[in-house]
Amino acid sequence: MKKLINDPKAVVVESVEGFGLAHADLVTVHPDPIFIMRKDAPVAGKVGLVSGGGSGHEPLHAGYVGTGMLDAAVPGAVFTSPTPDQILPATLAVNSGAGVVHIVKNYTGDVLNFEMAAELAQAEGVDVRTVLVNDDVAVEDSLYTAGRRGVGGTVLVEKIAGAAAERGDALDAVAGVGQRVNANVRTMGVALAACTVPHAGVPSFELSDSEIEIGIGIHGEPGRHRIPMENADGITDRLLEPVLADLKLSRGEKVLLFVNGMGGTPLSELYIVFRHAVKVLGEAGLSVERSLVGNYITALEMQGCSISVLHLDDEMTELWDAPVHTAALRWGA
Amino acid sequence: MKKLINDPKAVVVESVEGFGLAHADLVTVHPDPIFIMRKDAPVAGKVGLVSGGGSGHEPLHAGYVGTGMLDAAVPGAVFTSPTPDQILPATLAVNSGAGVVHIVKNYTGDVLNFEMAAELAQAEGVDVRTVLVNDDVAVEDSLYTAGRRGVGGTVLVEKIAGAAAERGDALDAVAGVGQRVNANVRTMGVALAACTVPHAGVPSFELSDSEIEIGIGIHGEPGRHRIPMENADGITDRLLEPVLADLKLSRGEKVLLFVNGMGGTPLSELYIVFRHAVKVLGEAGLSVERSLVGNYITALEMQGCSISVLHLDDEMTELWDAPVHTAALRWGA
Amino acid sequence: MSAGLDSRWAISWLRAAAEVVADHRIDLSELDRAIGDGDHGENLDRGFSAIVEKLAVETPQTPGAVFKLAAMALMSKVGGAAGPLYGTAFLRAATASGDAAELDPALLAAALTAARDGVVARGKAAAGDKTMVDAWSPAAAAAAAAVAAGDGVVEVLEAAAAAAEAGAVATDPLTARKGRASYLGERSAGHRDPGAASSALILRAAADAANQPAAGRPGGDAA
Amino acid sequence: MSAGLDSRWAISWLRAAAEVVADHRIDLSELDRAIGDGDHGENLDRGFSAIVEKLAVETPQTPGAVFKLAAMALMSKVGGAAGPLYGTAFLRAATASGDAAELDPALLAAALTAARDGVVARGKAAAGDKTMVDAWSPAAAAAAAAVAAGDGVVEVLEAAAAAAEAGAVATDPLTARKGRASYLGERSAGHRDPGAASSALILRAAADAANQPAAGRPGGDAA
Ligand SMILES: Nc1ncnc2c1ncn2[C@@H]1O[C@H](COP(=O)(O)OP(=O)(O)O)[C@@H](O)[C@H]1O
Ligand SMILES: Nc1ncnc2c1ncn2[C@@H]1O[C@H](COP(=O)(O)OP(=O)(O)O)[C@@H](O)[C@H]1O
Ligand SMILES: [Mg+2]
Ligand SMILES: [Mg+2]
Ligand SMILES: [Mg+2]
Ligand SMILES: [Mg+2]
Repeated sequence: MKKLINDPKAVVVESVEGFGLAHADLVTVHPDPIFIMRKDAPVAGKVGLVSGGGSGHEPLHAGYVGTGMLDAAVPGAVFTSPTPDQILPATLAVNSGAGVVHIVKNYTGDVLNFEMAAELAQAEGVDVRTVLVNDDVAVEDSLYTAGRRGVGGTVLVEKIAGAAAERGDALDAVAGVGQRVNANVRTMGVALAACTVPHAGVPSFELSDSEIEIGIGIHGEPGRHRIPMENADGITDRLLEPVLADLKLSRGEKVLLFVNGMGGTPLSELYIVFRHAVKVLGEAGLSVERSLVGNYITALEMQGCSISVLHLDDEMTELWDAPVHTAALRWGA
Repeated sequence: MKKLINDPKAVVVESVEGFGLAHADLVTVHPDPIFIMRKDAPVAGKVGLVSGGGSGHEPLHAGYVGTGMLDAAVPGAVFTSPTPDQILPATLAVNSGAGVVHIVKNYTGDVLNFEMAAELAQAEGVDVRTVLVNDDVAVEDSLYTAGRRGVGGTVLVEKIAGAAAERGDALDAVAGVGQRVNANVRTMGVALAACTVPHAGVPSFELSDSEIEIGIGIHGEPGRHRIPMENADGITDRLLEPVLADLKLSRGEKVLLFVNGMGGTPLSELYIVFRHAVKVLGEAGLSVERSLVGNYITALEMQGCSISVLHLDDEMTELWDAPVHTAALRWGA
Repeated sequence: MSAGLDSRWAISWLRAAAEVVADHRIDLSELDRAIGDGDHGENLDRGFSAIVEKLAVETPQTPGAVFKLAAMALMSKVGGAAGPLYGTAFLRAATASGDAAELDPALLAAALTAARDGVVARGKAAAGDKTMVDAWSPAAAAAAAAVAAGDGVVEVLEAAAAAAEAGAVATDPLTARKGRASYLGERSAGHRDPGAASSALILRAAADAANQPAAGRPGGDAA
Repeated sequence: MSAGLDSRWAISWLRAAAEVVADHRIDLSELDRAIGDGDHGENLDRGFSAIVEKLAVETPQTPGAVFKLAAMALMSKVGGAAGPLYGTAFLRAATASGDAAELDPALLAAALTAARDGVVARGKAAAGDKTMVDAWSPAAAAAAAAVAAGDGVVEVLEAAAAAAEAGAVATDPLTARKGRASYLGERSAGHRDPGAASSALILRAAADAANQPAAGRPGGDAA
């Protein structure tokens, strides 16, 4: 394992410190317990948005703290959910009195820790709503599992709910639009090569030179199945097929197409995937109204990508277009 | 080699097609000969900016086409400079009559091909100036080599010269500020692991699990020397030492610090490097006024980073802050 | 002399648990690497080390207060699924223990049952889902049975530990239906659940601590 | 019958060169991988294939026109350092050849010298810098010497090819001072320069083409 790190145990703290130095105009870093807060939080009258989860998915979540998106990001250890004693003070700090929305990816650890923090915050008089993100169609049978995982759709939920909060929507409305985004987005990922967690020192799984893992999550946990390596168009077909099957859209509907890199795949390859995905969606009669291509929710240096399709309505489109100014996503502000 | 590609020979064309689809609001893709052009080019009265080079460095250069930066980007095959018959029509297309600046990274192939294109453009009556970027301090003895290579500084030259052109500076002034940026920026890179060129199919060089290559370029060409793996702070020290030795700044001077990922290194690690670099610069009495951290000029999926330090003056700072709206760099617009 | 366990026992239990978790840190993470994300040993070690650190500066005077301290440390330091689950277990055990200076067999069994109920309430897993519930459920049941049979505290803890160990072993053939391992579906069968394994280790440490004369059961002749 | 080489020779030269470049595509790239970026064979193959494609639809009537066609194809398709260098070489050769229907020995040598000068003007490398100049310079000199000795076109080209081959071999021990290989400094010694190697192959193809009776020197009995 070769990584640009010092002590594996200090990865999150040092990285967040560096992030704070680079983006001091946007955020303040609360050192202990560690969380990243929008510089001007709490914003008077605005619903606060808090997200978080294991580290290793950068720029998620710290990169989305700022105007029009999150008020706070709570980073756990690499691929390990944060604890209530981080989430609670972050929640209290961003509460302006209008309440706080927790955006939580559906992993048992994240769900339980945010749930405890929410209970504690409620006990301190802060109104908390939770948007659970579970867009990963790779998990087939939710009845016999912890349910679908939260993956690429998280970025879209954070952007759109963030815009709703910024324009002054009330607590239930912000949570509601976040839930609506989640209900309308599906994602499927693929890994070409695994990543290595710093404190583990060995790759999370082994893939031979000729295999890929379809339905990968964002922690190097296994996917649906392994198949022999295919070309980009073939892989794109395989990722879109379950996404579209699950979304069940009619011809003429509008979508946002999000091709996300897992961290170790060149941007040029993501555009090759995007190109074919546009074609496939076009053939399905769908209109790609908005798009996003890049490394937005990663799994360290994993090679691979995910494709998310969000069924847009006018309000979501308007909120997507609304100004955002964060370290990793910026327009109109 | 596992890559999200179809035919290795079609990588550039398909990727640029995807890019054009994703950013149709910003650019037009000219298919054959291939180049990417700002949608509203030629902009009346504005000096045109054209850059280009081998592909594989994405988001460079196509990602910097747009308001306040480039008017056209000319992509060669992966790691191979483009040809005059691409550069010439791009140059003609963006010329509004105010002349065109070529921003060229100092590699023999790039220099010669841009030179020929410039001669041909001049012959067609277009005034062309060239800004040669050669910021890489890894090349020690320019007398006996093709000279220092153009690396990280290229992004800063494109941004700042782009802003000068956008505000209406004349041809010589735009080229002049670009040359001033180049004269004031130094860069040094490191590779932890090599990248694989699609049509080659094998890594460009071999590094053992315990070695790193200091002074790496952006094509997997060799650096200054190999050393045993070190921690992030140690590597940062090693990169900054020759950069600062060459820049010879006095205490109290203002700099822009740019930590660039080579493509396969997680963002979190770049922030760890940034954190220590800020410390080192602070100890040297320098004031980090502006910064940039991320994958802005890459070498496919190479693992590693480069550190650039630009000695800022007031005009460069103002031009850096000026609005920019491109696929990969955006603020104020 | 009494047949109950006081705060000294609770403290030596948690210290012994910290030691056993540290000793099995790598094994537990290995179990988790097979069907989860490979951090379970690391996570628990972080939490139990924090308990030991807290105990170096505070000396709670009742078992309930010790459990509360443990709960807060685990919740704030472990993260992942295990943090809230173990945290809730100890918090419920603290509540069940109240401010009793000593836990008699009945109170001890009640505390274990409360802990088990806490895990179930928090994680919503049923028995057989291949989670730590498969260690805690038989443990709580065995403790209750021992109390019904008139056993003393050591026997109650011995019964709980043995049941937890058997429960952990019994997770091997199961298919996970909760937690990260559930994503593996049938591929999770054939591996031991890491949380059940750590639960067995921790409950065994409780019994061992009760067996040591110095550790809160003066004399050790009772029961 | 004449002692000169006409457009048919020029066309068969370029076709033969395309073939030999295709045959050595991998070897040339291997040479480039050792001290450059491993694309030289690929680059040239792209360019010479383009020449062949153009020749399938156009039949220029003078050697100069053939060289001009080659120059444009190489410049537009090769890229890298080699594209402009070879492109300039053929462009200068075209200019030197003017609109002569045939190249006599003197004009042939003049064209080769012009090509060499073009490479030098474009790349600014001196002899001994370990570049294609180390093949072109001795080739041009040998051609001039052959003309001075009263040799015919075949001998002029044979002399040029042999000198280019020797020049390419002689790059082995040199340290590169131009092009990508120069970044390696002394580590570039011990490898053959790919551009010098390709230049030798291409000049050998010129001589071979002149030796073939069918290829533009009707009779082949002259010189
Ligand atoms: N819903 C649940 N109910 C009870 N126990 C659970 C549940 N989900 C997970 N666990 C337990 O947590 C253990 C994993 O803990 P750990 O590895 O620390 O957390 P994470 O899975 O977040 O990395 C599993 O082995 C299992 O025993
Ligand atoms: N300045 C120069 N002058 C003459 N020849 C050069 C010069 N620079 C490079 N070359 C030649 O070009 C060859 C490399 O060509 P190629 O691999 O196609 O281009 P690139 O180096 O851009 O990949 C070298 O082997 C050398 O012979
Ligand atoms: Mg975990
Ligand atoms: Mg090249
Ligand atoms: Mg785990
Ligand atoms: Mg080359």
